[in-house]
Amino acid sequence: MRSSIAVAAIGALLALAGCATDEPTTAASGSASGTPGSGTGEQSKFFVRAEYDKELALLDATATGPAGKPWEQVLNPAMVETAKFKKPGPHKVCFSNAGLNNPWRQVGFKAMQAEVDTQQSRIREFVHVDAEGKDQKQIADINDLLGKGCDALIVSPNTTATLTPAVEAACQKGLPVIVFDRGVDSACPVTFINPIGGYGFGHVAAEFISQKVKTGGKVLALRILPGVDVLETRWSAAKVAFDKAGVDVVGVEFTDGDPAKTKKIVNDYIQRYGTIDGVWMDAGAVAVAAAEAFLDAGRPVPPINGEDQLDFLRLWRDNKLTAIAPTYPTYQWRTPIIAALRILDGEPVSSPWKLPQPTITQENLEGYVDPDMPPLHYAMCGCADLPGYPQRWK
Amino acid sequence: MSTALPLPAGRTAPGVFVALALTLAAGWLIVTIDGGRLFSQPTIVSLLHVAAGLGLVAVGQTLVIIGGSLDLSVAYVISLSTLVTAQTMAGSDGALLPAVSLTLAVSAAIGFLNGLLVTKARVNAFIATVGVGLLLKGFLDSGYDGPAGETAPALVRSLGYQRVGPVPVSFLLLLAVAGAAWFVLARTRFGHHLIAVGGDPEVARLSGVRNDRVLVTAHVLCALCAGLAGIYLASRLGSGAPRVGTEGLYDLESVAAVVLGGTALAGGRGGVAGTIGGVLLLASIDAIFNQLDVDAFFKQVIRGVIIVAAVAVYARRTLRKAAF
Amino acid sequence: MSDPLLALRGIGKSFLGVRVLEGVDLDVLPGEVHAIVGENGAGKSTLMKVVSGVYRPDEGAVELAGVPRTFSGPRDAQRAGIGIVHQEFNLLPERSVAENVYLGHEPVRRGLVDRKAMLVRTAALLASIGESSLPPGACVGRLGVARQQVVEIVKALALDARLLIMDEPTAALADHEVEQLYALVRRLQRQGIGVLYVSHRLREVFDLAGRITVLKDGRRVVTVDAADTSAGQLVRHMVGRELSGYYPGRAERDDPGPVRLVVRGGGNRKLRGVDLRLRAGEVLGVGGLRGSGRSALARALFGAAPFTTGQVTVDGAPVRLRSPRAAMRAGIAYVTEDRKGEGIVGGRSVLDNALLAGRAIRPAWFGRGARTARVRELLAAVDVRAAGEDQEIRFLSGGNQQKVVLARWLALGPGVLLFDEPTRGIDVGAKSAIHDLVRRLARDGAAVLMISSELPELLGMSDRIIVMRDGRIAGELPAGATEEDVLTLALGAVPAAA
Amino acid sequence: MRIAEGRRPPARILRSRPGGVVPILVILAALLVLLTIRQPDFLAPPSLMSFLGRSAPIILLAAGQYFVIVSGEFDLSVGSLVTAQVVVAARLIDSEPSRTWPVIGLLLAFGAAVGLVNGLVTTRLGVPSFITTLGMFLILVGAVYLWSDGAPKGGLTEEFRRFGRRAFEDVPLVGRVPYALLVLLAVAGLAVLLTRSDFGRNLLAVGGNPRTAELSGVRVWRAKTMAFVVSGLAAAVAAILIGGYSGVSFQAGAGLEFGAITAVVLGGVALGGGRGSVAGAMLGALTLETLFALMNFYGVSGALKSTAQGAIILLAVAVPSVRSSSR
Repeated sequence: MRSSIAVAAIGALLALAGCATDEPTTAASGSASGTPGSGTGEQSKFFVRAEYDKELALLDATATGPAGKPWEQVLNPAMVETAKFKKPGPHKVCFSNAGLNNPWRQVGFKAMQAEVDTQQSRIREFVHVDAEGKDQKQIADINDLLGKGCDALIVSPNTTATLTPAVEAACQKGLPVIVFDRGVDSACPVTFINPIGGYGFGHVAAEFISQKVKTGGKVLALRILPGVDVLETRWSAAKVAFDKAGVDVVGVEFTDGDPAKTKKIVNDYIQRYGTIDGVWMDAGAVAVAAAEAFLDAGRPVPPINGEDQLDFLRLWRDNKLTAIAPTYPTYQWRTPIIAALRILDGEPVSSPWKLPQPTITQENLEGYVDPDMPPLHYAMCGCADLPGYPQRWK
Repeated sequence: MSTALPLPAGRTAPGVFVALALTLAAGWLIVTIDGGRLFSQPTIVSLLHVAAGLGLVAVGQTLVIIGGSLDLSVAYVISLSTLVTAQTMAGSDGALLPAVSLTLAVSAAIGFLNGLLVTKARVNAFIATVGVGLLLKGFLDSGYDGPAGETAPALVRSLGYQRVGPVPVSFLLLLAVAGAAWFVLARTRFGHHLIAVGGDPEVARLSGVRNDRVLVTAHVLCALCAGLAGIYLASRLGSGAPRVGTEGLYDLESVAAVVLGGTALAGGRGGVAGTIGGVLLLASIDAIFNQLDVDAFFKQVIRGVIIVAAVAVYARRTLRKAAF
Repeated sequence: MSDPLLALRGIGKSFLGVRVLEGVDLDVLPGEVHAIVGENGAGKSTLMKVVSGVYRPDEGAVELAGVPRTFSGPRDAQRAGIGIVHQEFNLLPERSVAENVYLGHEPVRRGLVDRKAMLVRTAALLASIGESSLPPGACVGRLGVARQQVVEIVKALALDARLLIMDEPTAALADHEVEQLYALVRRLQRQGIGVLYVSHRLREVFDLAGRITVLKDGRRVVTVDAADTSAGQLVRHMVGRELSGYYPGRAERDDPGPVRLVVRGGGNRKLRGVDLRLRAGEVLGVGGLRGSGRSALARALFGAAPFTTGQVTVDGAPVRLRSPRAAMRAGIAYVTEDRKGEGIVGGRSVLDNALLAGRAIRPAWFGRGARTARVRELLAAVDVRAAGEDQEIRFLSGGNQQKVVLARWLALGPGVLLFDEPTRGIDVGAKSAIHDLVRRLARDGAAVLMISSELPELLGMSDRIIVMRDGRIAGELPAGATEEDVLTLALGAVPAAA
Repeated sequence: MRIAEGRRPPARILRSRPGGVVPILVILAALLVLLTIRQPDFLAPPSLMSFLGRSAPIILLAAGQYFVIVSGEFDLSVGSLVTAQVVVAARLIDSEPSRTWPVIGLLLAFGAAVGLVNGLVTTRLGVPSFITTLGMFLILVGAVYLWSDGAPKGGLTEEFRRFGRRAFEDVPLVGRVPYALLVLLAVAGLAVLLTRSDFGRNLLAVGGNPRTAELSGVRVWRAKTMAFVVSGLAAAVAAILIGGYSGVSFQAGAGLEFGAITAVVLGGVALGGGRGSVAGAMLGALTLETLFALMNFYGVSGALKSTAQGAIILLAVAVPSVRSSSR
């Protein structure tokens, strides 16, 4: 087509003219190797065996760091030198945020802001740019932040693969880059902070349900959206567990995070299969709706997993469910600020910085049910010691 | 009989550029008072990148809207295009041309389908393109569980990140495409016919215009523009992303940019220049609010108000013109 | 005698099993004006659409210059030299004259539209028909109706049309504009262009046509030389009977009813200093050129484009006619000239259309049965002919649609009725039925104001006539005035100028 | 009036009238047959009742949307309105049973107010409703996130939730009748009554030819504004049912506007106005819900559902329009 030639021609012309470019020189790499699954469908291309094994091992690791402050703890630390980033304060810290479009990110971001408040003397300015869940905007945002004289850049990427070039471009500017939550396919950030991760989450939940369900039992897997890497990882780990346990995954359905849709799906599955012996979900958002579908149909709620959102924990306690809540703690939002300040002090930090990822079980449930917080608040916010608690999260 | 002096057919630049100038001036003032800089190079580059992506789609959307139709499938066409581009390239510069051609061919085919549904099957454009969007959504959801493929480094270097001074190449591409679209509307038979079909399909038909052919072509061009936007996004993202179009709300945003630019949703009136103004206005609001660290939700409220207010202003003007 | 430009041989066409045309033969010679007349539904429009390539005939052949042709569409017919001037203008108001004229066949240079050539050629065409004052770059939406008609004709000529179809070309024109059109048609004739002229107005037909073909029920009744026939004979051919008299009798002179409506100093953007008295039982005719304020007067009285100054009283009580509703409450009804555009809801049933005003003005939950029964009676009284009250009104003929509109208003029992061109586009038979109805309403005590561009109708129906000029009432004429009297007032000059 | 001979297309029975409910009934019946083949007890009272109950909100939204579409406009704001209502309800009720009824009243008022604004901006300011309601969509979503800091607060009481969640138990013959179904029947009855009222008839005229309607004394702006208000009210009732059925969530209303419009169009109502029945619109919604249930029962892969949905919508809309225009 004409236009494609035009694109190429313009590109060539500009290359000849030797114009300025924001393009990073190192190319992105890192493709996934898959392992075929069975019964639950093909294994996702996001499944990386080595990562999976590593995360499962981390589940049993003991954390180092101050007790009672899991956001400062590290699993299997691997320290890196940061002396070259040492700088006198107070600092300007910039944060490119993938979005604030769900309660998990809201709760986390408030924790981060509160952490900034506690470090007021050391942070002169905290710049936050919200990409509203758009890759394209986040790339532009990062580029924009690079012109603002930030001392450190925190990035919570919207998508791993697509944000990699932008993060690499940021690294090349010479300022310390800290990535958390989702990672990037690059070693250039000073550190990557997150809890154990998706494999851990998916595995813990699937193991629990597989144990409670007899071999051949019918399990319904409810997922939010396809194509979101964190959620894909959780599901791929669950597949491994379910295949191993030999349970019958009768359906894998997407709920769009819509509780009404969830209830309808669960309802129809109950009718179609008579009984459902277990429900696995890749995120807690619609756990309450799924459990309610059973209650409304006048049936016992089968073994089910949720997350650390309070509405689910309350339902669990009040209805005495057989349940588990692996978490992806929101306290990880505090850590990047702490890490940024350490790096700017030239102190070594662990890279990657793996945070503990506690699981809420029947035994420790009571400790997490807080009657005063809103229903969609996350129990693992690690925010009780922060300024403004609890009002800030209400 | 009217004694008023017959004025030449109006083709004045729409008020969106005035709004753009005012917005930038006010934004500059507020950002400066706030202690920031609106017109720093990185900010301008970011602004123009955001404008380039939306602009490419909006130019195509302008064409179908002028023709009295609508394309709400563009968001999915964009996502699909990034994937086709990145997967065909698979990181190799050699596959650049075939990949771009294939992407455009796929987009054109979808546009063709949209056009056929709207013309031959007489499905309302809203329903037809939402339906085609759903078809594509199913394909994307079932076929992809995340970013796939790798864009050729040459394309990333050129279209994705190259710039001339503060102006990204992608924005130049947008200007080229917009210029071409303007030229098509003003100087080709197709363009004249498209405006006629949008203005009054019956008049066009009885004047010997082949309405169906014109509308199908417009839909193909619109989808091609969406395909170009997909190629650009693939060059920006380095890979194909199955949700990038929907995340970016490119369907509704492109319609908003078009009407902000003074093109009538009913068809037959408007132009590409206004659309570029609308795109720049939306991108400027984005940039200003970014600088001020305004809550994204507040921004969304403001956006909604601005879109409605702008169209109300246009409507007032046409009302006044039409009165007596 | 030269060979015919166009010859139709045994044209037949059916829609969904209904025969609309059957065995129609017709020819048009170069430089001839061939008129086609017939009642609505006689098949005139369908025949024109067959000639202009919109429909393909089921039977028979269309021959151009002796060669049988099958047109794939309007575009094909245009290429073959057939131009059509539509009853409702086919123009884009947002585009320039030149763009409209060359729509569908823009001059092209190296693949691109040659705008300069377009303007130059349009200017040349306009000059060739004596309209060089019309700038080709002007926006069509801002032109007056008559000039839009010129654009429409130029549009046909731009295709080098050898044959021009004119479908009710004077429908929107005032009388003096019709004269201009005559001049134009005669000029075309001299250039050897054949014209197929469709009209309800027999006067025009006799003024212009060489031969006249009468259609009835899809068949050709007769083709005659205009010189050898009379209006009465034509009407007999069209309706199958001779109409006794065109117009019903007037009100008795010695029985002037009470004053119903008084306007003092009424004015708005289009009207100035209107003083008017309308009595029960009379038909007040309103004459004047198009744009002189006739329709503006009716619309002001109906509150659609209200007076901004002056006072109005109805039956002695002052009223403010700010909206159609206010006017309706004051007992005023308005039958619009644009029936399709603002008189009917095409996709709704006959009954729904007739009930529309009653439902709007007196919405009710109870007693709706009685209201519906009343409307049914009225539909019967005005003699609407339809397949049933559930039939969509758009399938009815113009005359029947107009009767439904009338029934709608009668259901409100209005004391004042405003008719704006009540018989436009209505065939001869239905026309006299409408005339009878108007007269009957007046006799029953309604005050009627009737606008008409057709002077015989105006003179034949009115008890008094006011003539509008430049937004004012230029003068009043008693019954028995002549066409010349009306024109003198309307033009504000000695009519010799025409 | 005389019933005339000739001059009318005779084969009226063959032409399924545009705007009729026959096509949608055929599709619905076909889907139900497929469904019963797979799941024979689907049409048994308990299952059918709960299916109808859970389908009530979308059917209500379609009924509301019908009034707007038939008047020649669009309402793209209903989905965001439902979300806003649910979130607002949770925060205002804040698990306090005594606040249930006042808040329900407030929600209805809120829905009517949003409809009023949509209607007035569209009719009085002359903004195309596509844009007005798109703007309202952005404003409502933005505002509700802003107001709740991005995470819904408070909670709904059992009193509030029972409308969408609970049922009359032990009803003879059918067993269990969800409250939602009763609400649906009541509102559907009202909707049908409304379309038969003078307002409803005039609304059809407004959609068919606004100028004629205006000159016949219909206050077009008022009729259209009323239609938006009806749609807003329907969204409020739907929000109460959805909030009850599934609780608080930002996703409560996501995508419902497209669902409602699709349903209305499936039901034979013409976009652009003037044609179609509210019964058709509601049947359209029921058909859409049946389609989703069908896909659940046949185990159509979650991701492919949208493809199936898109294909069926296109077919259902395209086939009749191609057939009716075959001349």
